[in-house]
Amino acid sequence: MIDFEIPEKIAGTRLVVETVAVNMMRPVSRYFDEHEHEIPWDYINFMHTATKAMGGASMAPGEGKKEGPRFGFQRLAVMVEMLSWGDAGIYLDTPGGMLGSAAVSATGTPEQKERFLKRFRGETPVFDAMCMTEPQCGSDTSAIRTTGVLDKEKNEWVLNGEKIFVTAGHKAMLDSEGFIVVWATIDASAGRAGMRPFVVEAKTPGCQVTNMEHKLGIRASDTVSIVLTDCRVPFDNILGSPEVVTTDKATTGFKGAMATFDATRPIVAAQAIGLARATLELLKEMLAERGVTIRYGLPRQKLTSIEKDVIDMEILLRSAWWLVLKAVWMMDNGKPNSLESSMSKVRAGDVVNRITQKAVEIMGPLGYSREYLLEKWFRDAKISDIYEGTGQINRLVVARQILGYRSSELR
Amino acid sequence: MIDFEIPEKIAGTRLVVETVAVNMMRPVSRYFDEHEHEIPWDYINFMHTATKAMGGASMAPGEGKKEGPRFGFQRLAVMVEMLSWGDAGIYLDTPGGMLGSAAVSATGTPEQKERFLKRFRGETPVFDAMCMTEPQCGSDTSAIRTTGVLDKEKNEWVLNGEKIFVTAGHKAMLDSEGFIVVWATIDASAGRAGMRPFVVEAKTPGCQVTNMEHKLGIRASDTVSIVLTDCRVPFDNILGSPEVVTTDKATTGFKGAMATFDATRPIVAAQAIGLARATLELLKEMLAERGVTIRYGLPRQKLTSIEKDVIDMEILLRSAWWLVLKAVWMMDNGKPNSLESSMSKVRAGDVVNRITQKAVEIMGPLGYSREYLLEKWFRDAKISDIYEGTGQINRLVVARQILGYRSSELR
Amino acid sequence: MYSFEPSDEQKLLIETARRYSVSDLRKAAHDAEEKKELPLTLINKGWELGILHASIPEAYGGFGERSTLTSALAAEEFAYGDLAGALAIGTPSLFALPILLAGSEAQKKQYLPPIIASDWKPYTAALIEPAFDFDPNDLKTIAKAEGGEYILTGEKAFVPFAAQAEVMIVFAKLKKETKGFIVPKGAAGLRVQEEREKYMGLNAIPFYKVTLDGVKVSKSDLLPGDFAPLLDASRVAIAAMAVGVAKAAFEYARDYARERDVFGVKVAQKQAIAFMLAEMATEIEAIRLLVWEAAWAIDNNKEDASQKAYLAVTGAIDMVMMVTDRAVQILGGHGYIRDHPVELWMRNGRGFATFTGLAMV
Amino acid sequence: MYSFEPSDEQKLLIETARRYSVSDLRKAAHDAEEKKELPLTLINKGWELGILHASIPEAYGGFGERSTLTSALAAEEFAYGDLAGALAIGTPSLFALPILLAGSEAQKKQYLPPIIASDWKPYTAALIEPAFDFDPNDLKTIAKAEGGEYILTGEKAFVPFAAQAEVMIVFAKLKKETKGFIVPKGAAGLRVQEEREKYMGLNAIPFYKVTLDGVKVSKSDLLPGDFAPLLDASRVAIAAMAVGVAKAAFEYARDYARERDVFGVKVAQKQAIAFMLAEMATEIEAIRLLVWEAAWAIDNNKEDASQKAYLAVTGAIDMVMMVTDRAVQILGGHGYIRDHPVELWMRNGRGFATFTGLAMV
Repeated sequence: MIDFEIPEKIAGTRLVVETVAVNMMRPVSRYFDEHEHEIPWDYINFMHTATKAMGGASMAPGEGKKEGPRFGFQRLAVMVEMLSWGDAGIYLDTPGGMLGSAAVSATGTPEQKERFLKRFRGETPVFDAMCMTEPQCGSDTSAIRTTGVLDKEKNEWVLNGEKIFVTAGHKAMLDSEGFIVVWATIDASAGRAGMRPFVVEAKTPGCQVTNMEHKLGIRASDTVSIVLTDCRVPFDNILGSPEVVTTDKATTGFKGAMATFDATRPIVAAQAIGLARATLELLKEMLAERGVTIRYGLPRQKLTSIEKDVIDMEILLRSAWWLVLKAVWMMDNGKPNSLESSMSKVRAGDVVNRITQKAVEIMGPLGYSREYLLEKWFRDAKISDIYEGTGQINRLVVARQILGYRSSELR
Repeated sequence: MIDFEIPEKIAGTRLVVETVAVNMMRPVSRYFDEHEHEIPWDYINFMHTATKAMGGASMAPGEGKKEGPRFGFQRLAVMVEMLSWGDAGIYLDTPGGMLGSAAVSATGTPEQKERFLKRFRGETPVFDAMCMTEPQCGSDTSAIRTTGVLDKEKNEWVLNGEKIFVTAGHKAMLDSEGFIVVWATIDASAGRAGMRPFVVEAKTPGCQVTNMEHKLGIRASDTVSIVLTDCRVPFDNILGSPEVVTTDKATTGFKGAMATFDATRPIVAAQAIGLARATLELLKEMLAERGVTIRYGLPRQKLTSIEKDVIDMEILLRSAWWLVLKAVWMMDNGKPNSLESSMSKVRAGDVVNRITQKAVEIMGPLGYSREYLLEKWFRDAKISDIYEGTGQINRLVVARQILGYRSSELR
Repeated sequence: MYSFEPSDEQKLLIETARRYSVSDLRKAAHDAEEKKELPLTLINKGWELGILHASIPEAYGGFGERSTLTSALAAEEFAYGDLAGALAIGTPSLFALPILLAGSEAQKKQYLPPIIASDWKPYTAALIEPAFDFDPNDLKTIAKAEGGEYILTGEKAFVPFAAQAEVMIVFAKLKKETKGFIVPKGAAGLRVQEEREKYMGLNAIPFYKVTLDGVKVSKSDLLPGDFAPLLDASRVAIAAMAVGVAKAAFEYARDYARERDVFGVKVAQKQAIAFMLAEMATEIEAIRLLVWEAAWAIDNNKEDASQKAYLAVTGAIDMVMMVTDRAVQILGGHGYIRDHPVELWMRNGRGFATFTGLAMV
Repeated sequence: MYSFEPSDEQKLLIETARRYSVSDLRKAAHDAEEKKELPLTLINKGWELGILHASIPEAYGGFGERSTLTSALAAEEFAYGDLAGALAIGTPSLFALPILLAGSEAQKKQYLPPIIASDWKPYTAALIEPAFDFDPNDLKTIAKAEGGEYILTGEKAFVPFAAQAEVMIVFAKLKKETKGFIVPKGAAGLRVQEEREKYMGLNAIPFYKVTLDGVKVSKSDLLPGDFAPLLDASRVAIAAMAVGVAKAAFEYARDYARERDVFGVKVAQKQAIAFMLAEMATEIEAIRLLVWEAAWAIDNNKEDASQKAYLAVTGAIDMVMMVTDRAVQILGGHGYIRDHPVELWMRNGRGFATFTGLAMV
């Protein structure tokens, strides 16, 4: 039965998160944009305490009860949308498991989950991060060069390589007792089948944060490079099997990452939507203050240029949001959602850029000025079409799904 | 010295052609759209007489004098733009050398030029046509399967194969003593290097017009299929060398066609521009009659939606037209123009579709009605982004040029 | 609670509608367009699927309760087969649904049962006017109250089956509001233009210009209810049909691209084409959800249902133009000839900008 | 007679400008933006290329005759290196060209020679106002004639070097027309806001809000001439600079895509990327021709020069946004960090929608 009503439980959460966004994020948005690399501890500590008080270690959906309707990813999407509406950069500083934990949850043993994830339930906020990209590879994760070699004597993995564009890596490794999940190859000859995620905990010798990027937007979030030089981790820090099986289709090691994407892409899309909604709302507000209101219902021939733009923005925003919700709803209901997940990312990435770009243009000198947040959101928005798969990569994924092609058939 | 002033000589021609467009084309536009496969003989005969009176056999640039500024292709582009402004379908019925003659001019011997082209100077209008596409190949001309085999005994070429989407093929082969130029392979193992154009004259046995297409638009122009069954033509009907040379880069046989494209693409683009201009002018006229005038000079924030659309159309139209003129100006001045030629086609194909699609939308029920020509032009427009290389093929050509890639490097 | 899955009942309806749509409507579409006529048996077969019947309460001869969403799902399926067919089947709804939604009890009792009981018959409605900036909320056809009657004056275009219909609803501006009036065939001052109107698409349906030159309508033939729900229902219907047409064009282009060779691979293996298809699929799905949301909002009496219906149809207008245009482009030369259906879908695609008023769910 | 080739003289200028632009401006751009300051020596070096000087007749100390087209060619080249640098070098033109084009003989004699004779100095002009719908032809800053003087009242934004300039031109609405007024530093009622304005881009240039609270200007400080040619000159300048920025972004993205590997080939060998680049190149070239046409129309006193300038800048605004956005996209994560210049170009790219008034040729 098709239903567009927000579940009551999520509506409640949404209200709470909105309060956070309004009171803890918006007032400091500009400050943390202008003070790159400073850390919004007030927000972080508050979120840590609040999440703990609500009985969780992170916002991510737990295993939960198996009966009755499940809302986990829907709730997460709604929360992320609202936090990103508050501030897309600060949102990325939310403590508790993010992408790294997702990998542990998806592919770790019960022992690993306990060992790595319990830290999020502690007294102080802790962060994790995912290390995938390398200097020579962007979207092409099959080109990963970081190696994991087993030292059988000491029963340790020795990691070597360099990772870039690690979101929250600084906070995970230097500002908290967190960890990173490093993708490395344990058998270069096996291609993707030889790839495995390794957990590297904060303060592990041989693991160094080497560079903090200066970025166009989302400046409240740290993006670092990490160099692994003979970095040793215990044998049990490998996620998934240490055996490499190469069958015809086997990219087993890689499967984990891909499954994670189906869950995380709509969340990144939700983030884009939150930012787009913030922009559209502020735009309408600023216009209304200046006597411009939008007349819905008229034929286009009677609209002003601004009205047409705003109405088109509403269409983009709402339709993209429903794509996101459909993708997470499928996730919650155990339906395969690779297509919908990538569709939502494609469209949300487009939408947030079109909306923020148009909003800045419409508001003229006010749009371009740092007195208002529109210009910041324009800058923040662009990352949505780049990380967690660029718009191009996600179009490829969508195309493969609708055409029934394997990646070898459509490159 | 950069100059945007139309050369006086061309301006004069343009005025003459405008008269033709207004008086001989527009009044019968709707009739020939509604009576598909009828032939606008009045226009054809008039153009034949007029061209002869002006001392030429066709509108195409002749060899001309070598000194002083050359205007041939600029004049042609301006004429074609205006004729297509009159009617894009009827324009394609213009007698005298079109694409087939262009191939003869580009690659034929003096003897061949005389033998094949003199018919255009006769008493009655004559047509030619180019046969490239085959049922199994669209843009991919390297997949041509039509064969040309030399019968050494009789010193004749024997052609076998099927060609589709032959513009004006009916008029060339059945309605006049014209000819078609058929691309066939004389050595399938040599790929493109083995391809050659052959002239097949009207009434040649074994050459049959098998099908006349019913089309979305440009219905005044015939598009036919041609089947060659043991069709014999004299040895001398081959254009270019009968020897196949395969060197590393050799696609010599193909070169002719490609060189022709550099000349013809801007002409097809000019055609698109004429249609786009007609549309924009009629749109503005219809709006003005209904009290809507366009206020230039205002910031977008003060424009109506229609004003913004119309202004954007003007920008598209004018900028595309200058691309066309630049491409033909380069042609006239002996500058290599593959890049500009394809750019002009890419943009003109886009522009004419965007303009006609928007114009129909803006005029609402009037735009959609067959009482006005807007809906016809919407239909006529679409071919511009398809024939003489689709928008996609031309983007490929542009991309290869700007990237310095050979076709093997960017497919 | 969010859900994006039709109910079992709806799924059944979708399947039934699609079967008819693919086996009957789609097959007849090309000839119908070229011959400018839909076979009546074909229309009747679609009529008998009972989409309208399911919207009419038992009290008036129907067997259901109106669900905008369910009807929208069916509308998408019908249009997926052929838009002209879908509109023709639904033409009686243009008369029946305004009666149901805005009519008096007496009007409902008089008109609904015979419509439902009989075979398909051309009841119709006249909303669209021949103006570039036609605005359903600001009609140029005027109704004036005069001595217990209404006098209608104005010009209508794009009225399906106007010459064939025994009775139609004419929408006119009464004071500042759009109102529906029941006008029988042959009313004095009512003129249905003899020659059919010609449009770029939908040639299988007979459309007529209708002029009203002081047509007198009795008080009891005014539909007392509001126009807004009618407009919403039409916008949702048209938007749903746009999704159907777009889906047809997308699938056809996708299959063509998967079949056809170019440069040694399949057309669909070229990124430029594959990306176009990916964007088409994404756009269709996005707008479909918007249409569903609007239909759901109507069914659940949401305050902003009208705005949602407006956004849905506005989005659908652009979406279907983009998708059908690209479908032609992907087929290249083959897209341009009338042997393939994509050129018809592109002509229909552009028409959606003016179709509001031609369908209602 | 059509020609699309710059003269030999112009080619020389283009080359000179490009050499400076690439070796000096481009190299300094990143640090200038981050440190929010352009080195004066850098600006001076650009100033010494004499673009403005060539526009000023010998009678006023220059060595040329104004050619909008030639100056536009130079503007494109400068902006190709760095937009902030290009604008800073040209800031004195914001004062000098209005004097030249709309000033009285006395004004020209008084102001032009010293500007030309000296090193670069921050003469400036105040046109833009802090309103979303800022319209240069309908200013909110008002000039009132009062007893042989003019009283200026209003608020200006985006005034480059306002705090440093000894004198500026303030544009205000006199009756229904926009007119320029010469206002010296320290005039009573003139307030230059202390803190610099902050914008998304162009941080290397000090911009200020300027308020005019009944500033009195003598009759002789009114520029008698029309505003239209000044606006045209600004629109062409901004449009030309947009082309320069777009070209920089396009080339950078093209080279990156040609260098970088992905899935075993170069990024540029992917159709999706190659097509983006092809469209960027086409769009840039198309708009460049529009800019040239407008400049040519101005130089040749064509009637519709104003309309052409308007079309050029309007087209350029969309073009440069599209191109710079795509450049960032093609670089992916690398495009998002400030180590590469494309993110700055994208910030500049969006700004062009509001830059009219910041340059003049």
